[in-house]
Amino acid sequence: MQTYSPFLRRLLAAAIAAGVLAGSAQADVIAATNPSAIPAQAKARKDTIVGAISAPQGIFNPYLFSNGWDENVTEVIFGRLVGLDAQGKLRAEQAESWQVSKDGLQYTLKLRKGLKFSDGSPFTADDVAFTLTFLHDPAYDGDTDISLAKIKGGDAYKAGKASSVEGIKVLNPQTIQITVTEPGATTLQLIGGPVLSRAWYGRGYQQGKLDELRQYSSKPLGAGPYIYDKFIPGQEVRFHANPYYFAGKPAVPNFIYRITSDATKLQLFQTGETDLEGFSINADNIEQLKALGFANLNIYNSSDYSLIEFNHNKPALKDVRVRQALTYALDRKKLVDVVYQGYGSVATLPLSPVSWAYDTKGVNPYSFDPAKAAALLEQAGWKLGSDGIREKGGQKLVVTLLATKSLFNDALIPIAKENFKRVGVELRPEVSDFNALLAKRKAGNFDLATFRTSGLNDPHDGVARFRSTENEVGYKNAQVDKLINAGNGTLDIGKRKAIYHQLYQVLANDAPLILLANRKLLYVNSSRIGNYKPDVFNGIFGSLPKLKIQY
Amino acid sequence: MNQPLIEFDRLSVQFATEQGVARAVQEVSFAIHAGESVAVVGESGCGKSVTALSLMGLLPPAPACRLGGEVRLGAANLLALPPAAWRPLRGRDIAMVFQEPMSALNPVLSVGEQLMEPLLTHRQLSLAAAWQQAIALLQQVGIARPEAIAASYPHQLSGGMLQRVMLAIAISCQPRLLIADEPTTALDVTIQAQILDLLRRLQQASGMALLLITHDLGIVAEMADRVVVMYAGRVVETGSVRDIFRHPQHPYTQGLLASRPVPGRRLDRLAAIPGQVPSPLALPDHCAFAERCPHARPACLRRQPELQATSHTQQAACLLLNAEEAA
Amino acid sequence: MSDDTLLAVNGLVKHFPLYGGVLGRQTGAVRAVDDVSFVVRRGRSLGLVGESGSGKTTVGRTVLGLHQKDAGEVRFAGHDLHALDKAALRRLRPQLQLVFQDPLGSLNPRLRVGDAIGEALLAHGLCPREALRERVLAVMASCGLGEEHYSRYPHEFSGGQRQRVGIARALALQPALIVADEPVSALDVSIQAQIINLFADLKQQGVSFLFISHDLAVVEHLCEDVAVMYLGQIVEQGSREQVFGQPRHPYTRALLSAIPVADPDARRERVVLQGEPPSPANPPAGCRFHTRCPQATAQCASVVPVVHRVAAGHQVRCHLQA
Amino acid sequence: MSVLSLRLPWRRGQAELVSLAAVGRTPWQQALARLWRNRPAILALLFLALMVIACVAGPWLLPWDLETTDALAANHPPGAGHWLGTDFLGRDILTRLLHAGRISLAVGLVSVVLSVVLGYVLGALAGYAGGWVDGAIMRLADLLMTIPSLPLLIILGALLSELQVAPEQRIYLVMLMLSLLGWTNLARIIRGQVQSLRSRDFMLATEVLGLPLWRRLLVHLLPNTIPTLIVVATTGVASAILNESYLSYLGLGVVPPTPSWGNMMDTANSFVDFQRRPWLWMPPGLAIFATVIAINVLGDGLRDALDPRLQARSAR
Amino acid sequence: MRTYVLRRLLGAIPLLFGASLLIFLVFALTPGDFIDGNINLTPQRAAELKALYGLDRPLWARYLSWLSQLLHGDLGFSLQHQIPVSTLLGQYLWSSFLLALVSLLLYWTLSLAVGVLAAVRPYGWFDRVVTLLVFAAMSFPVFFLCLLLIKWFAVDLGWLPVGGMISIGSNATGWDYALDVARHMVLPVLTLVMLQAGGLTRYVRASMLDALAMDCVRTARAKGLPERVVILRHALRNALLPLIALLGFELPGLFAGAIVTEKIFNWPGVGHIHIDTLAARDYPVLMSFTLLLAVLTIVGNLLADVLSALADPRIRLR
Repeated sequence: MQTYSPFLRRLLAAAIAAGVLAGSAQADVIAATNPSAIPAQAKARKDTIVGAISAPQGIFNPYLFSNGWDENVTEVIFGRLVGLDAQGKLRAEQAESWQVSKDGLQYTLKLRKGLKFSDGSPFTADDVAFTLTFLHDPAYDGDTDISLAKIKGGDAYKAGKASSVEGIKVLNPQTIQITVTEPGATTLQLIGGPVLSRAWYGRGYQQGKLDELRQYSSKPLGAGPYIYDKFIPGQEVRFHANPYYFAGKPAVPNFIYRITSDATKLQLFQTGETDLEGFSINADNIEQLKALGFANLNIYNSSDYSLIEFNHNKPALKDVRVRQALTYALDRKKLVDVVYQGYGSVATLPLSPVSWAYDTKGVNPYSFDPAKAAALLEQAGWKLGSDGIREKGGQKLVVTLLATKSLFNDALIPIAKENFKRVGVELRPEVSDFNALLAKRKAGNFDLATFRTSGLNDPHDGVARFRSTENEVGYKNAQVDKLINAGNGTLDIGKRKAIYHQLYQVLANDAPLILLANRKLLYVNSSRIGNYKPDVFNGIFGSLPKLKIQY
Repeated sequence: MNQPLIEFDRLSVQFATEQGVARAVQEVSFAIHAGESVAVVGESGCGKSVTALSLMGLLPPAPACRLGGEVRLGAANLLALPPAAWRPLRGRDIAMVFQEPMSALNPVLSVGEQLMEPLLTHRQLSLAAAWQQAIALLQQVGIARPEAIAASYPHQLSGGMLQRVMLAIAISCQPRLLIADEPTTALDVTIQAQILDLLRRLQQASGMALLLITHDLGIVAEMADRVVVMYAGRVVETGSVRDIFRHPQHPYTQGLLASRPVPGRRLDRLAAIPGQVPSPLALPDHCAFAERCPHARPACLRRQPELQATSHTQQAACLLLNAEEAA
Repeated sequence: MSDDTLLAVNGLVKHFPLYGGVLGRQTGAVRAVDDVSFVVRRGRSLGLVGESGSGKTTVGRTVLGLHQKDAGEVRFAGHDLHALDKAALRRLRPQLQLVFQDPLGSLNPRLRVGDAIGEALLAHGLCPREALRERVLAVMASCGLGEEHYSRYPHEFSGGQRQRVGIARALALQPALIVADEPVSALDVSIQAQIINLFADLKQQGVSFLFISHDLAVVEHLCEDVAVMYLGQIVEQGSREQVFGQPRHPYTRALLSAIPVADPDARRERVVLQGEPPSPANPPAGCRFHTRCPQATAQCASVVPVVHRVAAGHQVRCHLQA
Repeated sequence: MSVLSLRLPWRRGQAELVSLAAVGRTPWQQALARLWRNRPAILALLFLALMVIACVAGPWLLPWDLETTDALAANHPPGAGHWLGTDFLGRDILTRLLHAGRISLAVGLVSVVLSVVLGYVLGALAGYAGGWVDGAIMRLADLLMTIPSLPLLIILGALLSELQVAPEQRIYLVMLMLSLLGWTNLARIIRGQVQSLRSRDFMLATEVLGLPLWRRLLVHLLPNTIPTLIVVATTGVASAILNESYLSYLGLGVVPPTPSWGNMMDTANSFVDFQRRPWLWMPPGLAIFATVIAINVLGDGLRDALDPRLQARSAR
Repeated sequence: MRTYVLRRLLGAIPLLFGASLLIFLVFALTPGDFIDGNINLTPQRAAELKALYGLDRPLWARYLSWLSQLLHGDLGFSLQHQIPVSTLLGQYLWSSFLLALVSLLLYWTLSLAVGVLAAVRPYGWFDRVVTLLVFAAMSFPVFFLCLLLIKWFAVDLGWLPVGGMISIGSNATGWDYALDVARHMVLPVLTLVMLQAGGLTRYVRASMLDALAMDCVRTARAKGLPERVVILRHALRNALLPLIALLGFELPGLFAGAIVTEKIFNWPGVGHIHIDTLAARDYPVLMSFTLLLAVLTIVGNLLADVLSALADPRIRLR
């Protein structure tokens, strides 16, 4: 991934922040062969671990940041009430336990005893209520969309018609009860996020006025494993261990996020300036890192997938046969081989292979088949023209493809161009920056668009885009809508799994988009760091409190 | 005659150009005695300025420029001096005044600063003494408000004023020879008269020799004791000013004198010299004036004439002077 | 004004504005030409003499319509030159030509001289294209240039030849009047004589000249009439004999006496003027020459002198003549 | 005095000599002769000619296709079949290099032509017309100078994709944008030249001769500005090629799969490729390096040949 | 002189307004805004946020409110960083300035010295070598040069840090801090010097050649002044006049940040955030920064004029 423009990559990464530092259930570990090769510079750092980060901006509030790198900083400082384990199942963290009513409309969370914020002040249910209320504030402009949790009375508070959110009830300092109007499989994760201290952030808070609260973005107070010290813009973020952390004070006294860039992150790791770093995965990088001798390579499946989206408002692409044909026509295997060099796979489902819902049985894999693609296009009435491009009713089958500049697309574009040409379709790639791509896509000014989803914690996250109420590219299918709502409407994993399996089959036949690839991620740590077990859902944060310096 | 101050002994200067070798000065010999005024007359490109610059060591270094012969100051051959040994002579023993006073002075330095430089360099005066001296010099060249002028910059002064400043700089170290290269060509007639007057007075006061380079025969007649007429890099005639104006021997000198209208003496036509000066890149081996000469004989196209005495104060380089050869 | 008047300049004024201040308003003016009147008669030449800054070049250019006048009148062959529209002025152009001081600078370096001489003939339709070469060669021949020069470029000529080209270019249009602005001062002495002779020849062919020069000897040689300028004004004018023979204005006298004479025995008493000419942006009150005049009186410093006619055709702007 | 005369007496002598020696030659022939004597410049010209020929003819002569990918032949080092090796998609580097040369050179030329036309026309107009026209054009130039070009380029690049410009052509439009910003420098130079030419005697002469306006402009005024134009344009091509590589680095230049020297060099950005596969970035790197040097040397030579007094005042 | 400066200042005012309008239009017309770039938002939420940020208002209203904000000295509030733009720029501007200033001083010194030496003996061996090196340095793509320097000096030789401005976790103060920063600055400064010195050296050389051909230099020699004085006092002072104006033009460059160099060397400069804010369409930052550069350009032009007027008595004493 180093070969493409770092700023675009960073942007992509920002949009998919959760995914970048998330990992798969089981990491393959290629252990260091020669720990004695650890650079002296790293060895000299007896009490500090240095992680890598790309571009934090200094908004260290888990609900106000606008960039995924800031989120990574807040994860260190805040922690969560309810987290995920390495398998993507809910895990108790600052919350000791929770209960969900039968109808899925009432959630009761119980906090751990003696919880404290890092300044030693108590951490109670009232702080949770404050956090959730703040998220409903009319002036709130962060990324978190609390409305998806459908908390009762939330809309009224946001509209200024109520002075509190009706569905939030503090039962006692350790217990909070949330009432919602619709059940949701992802609701618990939404309400079980990081908690803001009312005593710290709530000073001067009034409904509709967040000015003072915002000022604390640069002076964060949380209950996570490390306490924020200092942000040196463009340089590093420094932390020290939190003695009040619920799982005990971390063993390593200091943690630093060093800002690195794609062009030089390998050099920085090699010279010992960083201890933990993420790399784009391919045989080259792995070989290079293995050669260092002191690096532990952790390889695991990511939770995102890449895709080519069809604009369903374009007449040609409304025809399911054309969409299927284009899917058959693309040699995705070659793409994955070239880009990931054995560390990725062709995507069949809109889901990571690590998910409990992953089941490809009976789902059309659309294996590379130009003949079939050509046949489908013939059927759809697109006849070969004299110039080798198919046409129908005087219209050439020419499709534009919106893409950002990235190594993945550097491979995708020539391959797709070549493949499509073979079946009589001309591809016109258009490369722009990510923001412009999304703007164009929103304006409907495209045929195909390719990008990667953000990290997906729940199967619902992977399919929400197909719901006609949320789809921005004109895809509508009543049966799909129904299945998506059903899948999100229950928390029973067994039931959900069956629903999603059916959904995936329907989607495959409808081919609303071309699924491209599931990739793996590569996280590397210097072998001087022990207990490092990154996973897809927690990235480095799962093991951060337990890290130790062994050399 | 006593030992000359400066003696040019068969000086030759050649420039290497893209088109070939330009013979700017060839075999030039003449002498300047102490206190004497010598005028070198000729048209542009005849080598008169190059001759003067060779005296100052201001010609470009080899290989762009090759020098031959000798230029003697006393007993020393200046041309053999290393560049470092040149420097103390310049401005102290030999000073020079140029044609365009506006460009010859540095626009970013005040007149006073430029006037003090030679005093500080050659006479090792203190700053204060140099300043005093500079003011005195300005007074000497007839500048009324010397302090104000010393503090001003060249662009604030007129051409005549600047040429006075140039003269002040030139005489600041009491040189034995002053070279004035077309000192009044850029000036108006009334100012020219002032500067020539000044030049004459300064020379009389200090007893320095003057090498005056000019194309204006009027100025020569007024200023010079002796005249050197140059054509195409060579001396074609030399003699006392009266000899030259009364009895010019060389056809070129004669032509020059006849080609100027004389005030008060009306003629219908001037006696113009036909043709033009030959290129220094392609000088003939014979008399360079032959093609333009009204008296040219076939013999003139055969060889280079040598300077020969026509009287005890006058010499000319023309084959016609040898009646038998010319015939 | 008699019938043989070719050019009549009457009360000509030309000021060049000076701008300054924060808002760039006009703060003053260089009074280059202030109330200048003279006449050039057919077949005769007027020499306009003066030092640099006296405004003689500005007079020449204003007469040619290259500068707009500020006041006064320029009548050429009966036309009020500055009242003509552009097209009419263009039609009149061939009649009224200019020869420059710098022969190289006045020729386009990228044009063959034959084309440079012929182009105006074509542009004015004075000569059909077929006959052009003949005609140009004829003009060139009359200026001492041969056929081999036709297709050369200006940089391939010597200074004198270039000036011949410049003259030929003007001459090709068969002008009635040539304004010659210091046409020989950039040339070497031996070449000057050639060009002066060429002018003399042209005069014999009936061309009139407004001959602008600082060189009194050349003016005396070539011009029947002479006007002497000082700081934008004509201080004395008259026939050659009058101005050179009986100069009346102190400035004219000083000018004449300042010319170095090529005769070592002619040591005469010379009037050396003190000081330098004042700036035309700020000319002295009263007589403009009073600051340098050896005969100035108190009156000269305050009262502007009027033009006195001292003889037929001889005019002097001086209080001493009253 | 001759306008060409330099102030040193020996220089003046030489200027005179030049004019006397070169009898019968047009100013252009003279310039050519001067250029011919400048050996480095001629070598540079030769190199550029070879480069152009190779880029134009090369891709037809080579057996490899520009866009066909071959996963089996990915990242091969230089060898018998692929003389300069292959890239990560198995495409032949030499083929891409030469093809990229076409684009990089064309981009350089096109952008320069555009900015030169703009700069020339506006500069000449401002210089000739003077008055409010001059004022307006120069204020516009001042204004454009205040806008840093990079953000504009990024934004304009985005605008272009909005306008549905085909990707192969987009780079030309990006360069057009560069021209829209880059004309000011040339305009200033030309304006100054036109202003000084206008007041030169030979332009006065055209007025006195009563020549029509078109002739005064097209025959007399403008041809004398051509040498400056050529020199500025030549060095402009060099900086345009560098600009292209810079833009491609930022993802704003030529977009893959269309190759350009700039985006091919992008590979050097991967430390692994940088360390271990020099055949990926060395050829385009050397191509840029050598071409830019050659153009600069040629530009220098042209400057000396066309107008010895025109100094190295190229924008940095 | 003072009226001259005042007149120039007055003339700069309409230019500033023009620049502000142009900058606003360019950014306003760019596809995509701060909200569009966030793929995690539902359409409803995106619409709510656009209203919150005022991105749904008409263009002229947005321009006028931006302008009035500016006239009150308020650069606005960064959407992406959630702090005032002035604070944000303050965080990054000075490290860019430091880097640019140090390289400016170095390459001016270098270019002056080399350019003068080359001009004193034009077409000598020194001049030829310098010309060659200058052309070589001018022909390197920036990023390539950066990577090369990192590979040689940081990775292979290990002499210097790969990037950043201070050592990780360093709490050094005073001299230690300065030394640490200096060590980190070596490579980026070297890059910038190599890139910039070439053109300037050519310029100095040309200007010096002009100056050496002046009559007054010949006069200085004729006065018998030492060659060193002739070159440094007479020729160089004249050669510096056009260069001084150039120095004024460097002003905006001091604050613009060297985008690629800063990026590759991880220098916490403003060039670094420039591209990030652009990708995120953080308009308040972008517009303010661009306007800042525009103002600096205008001031730089003014400074160039004033400086050359001060240096040149022909203008100073007009």
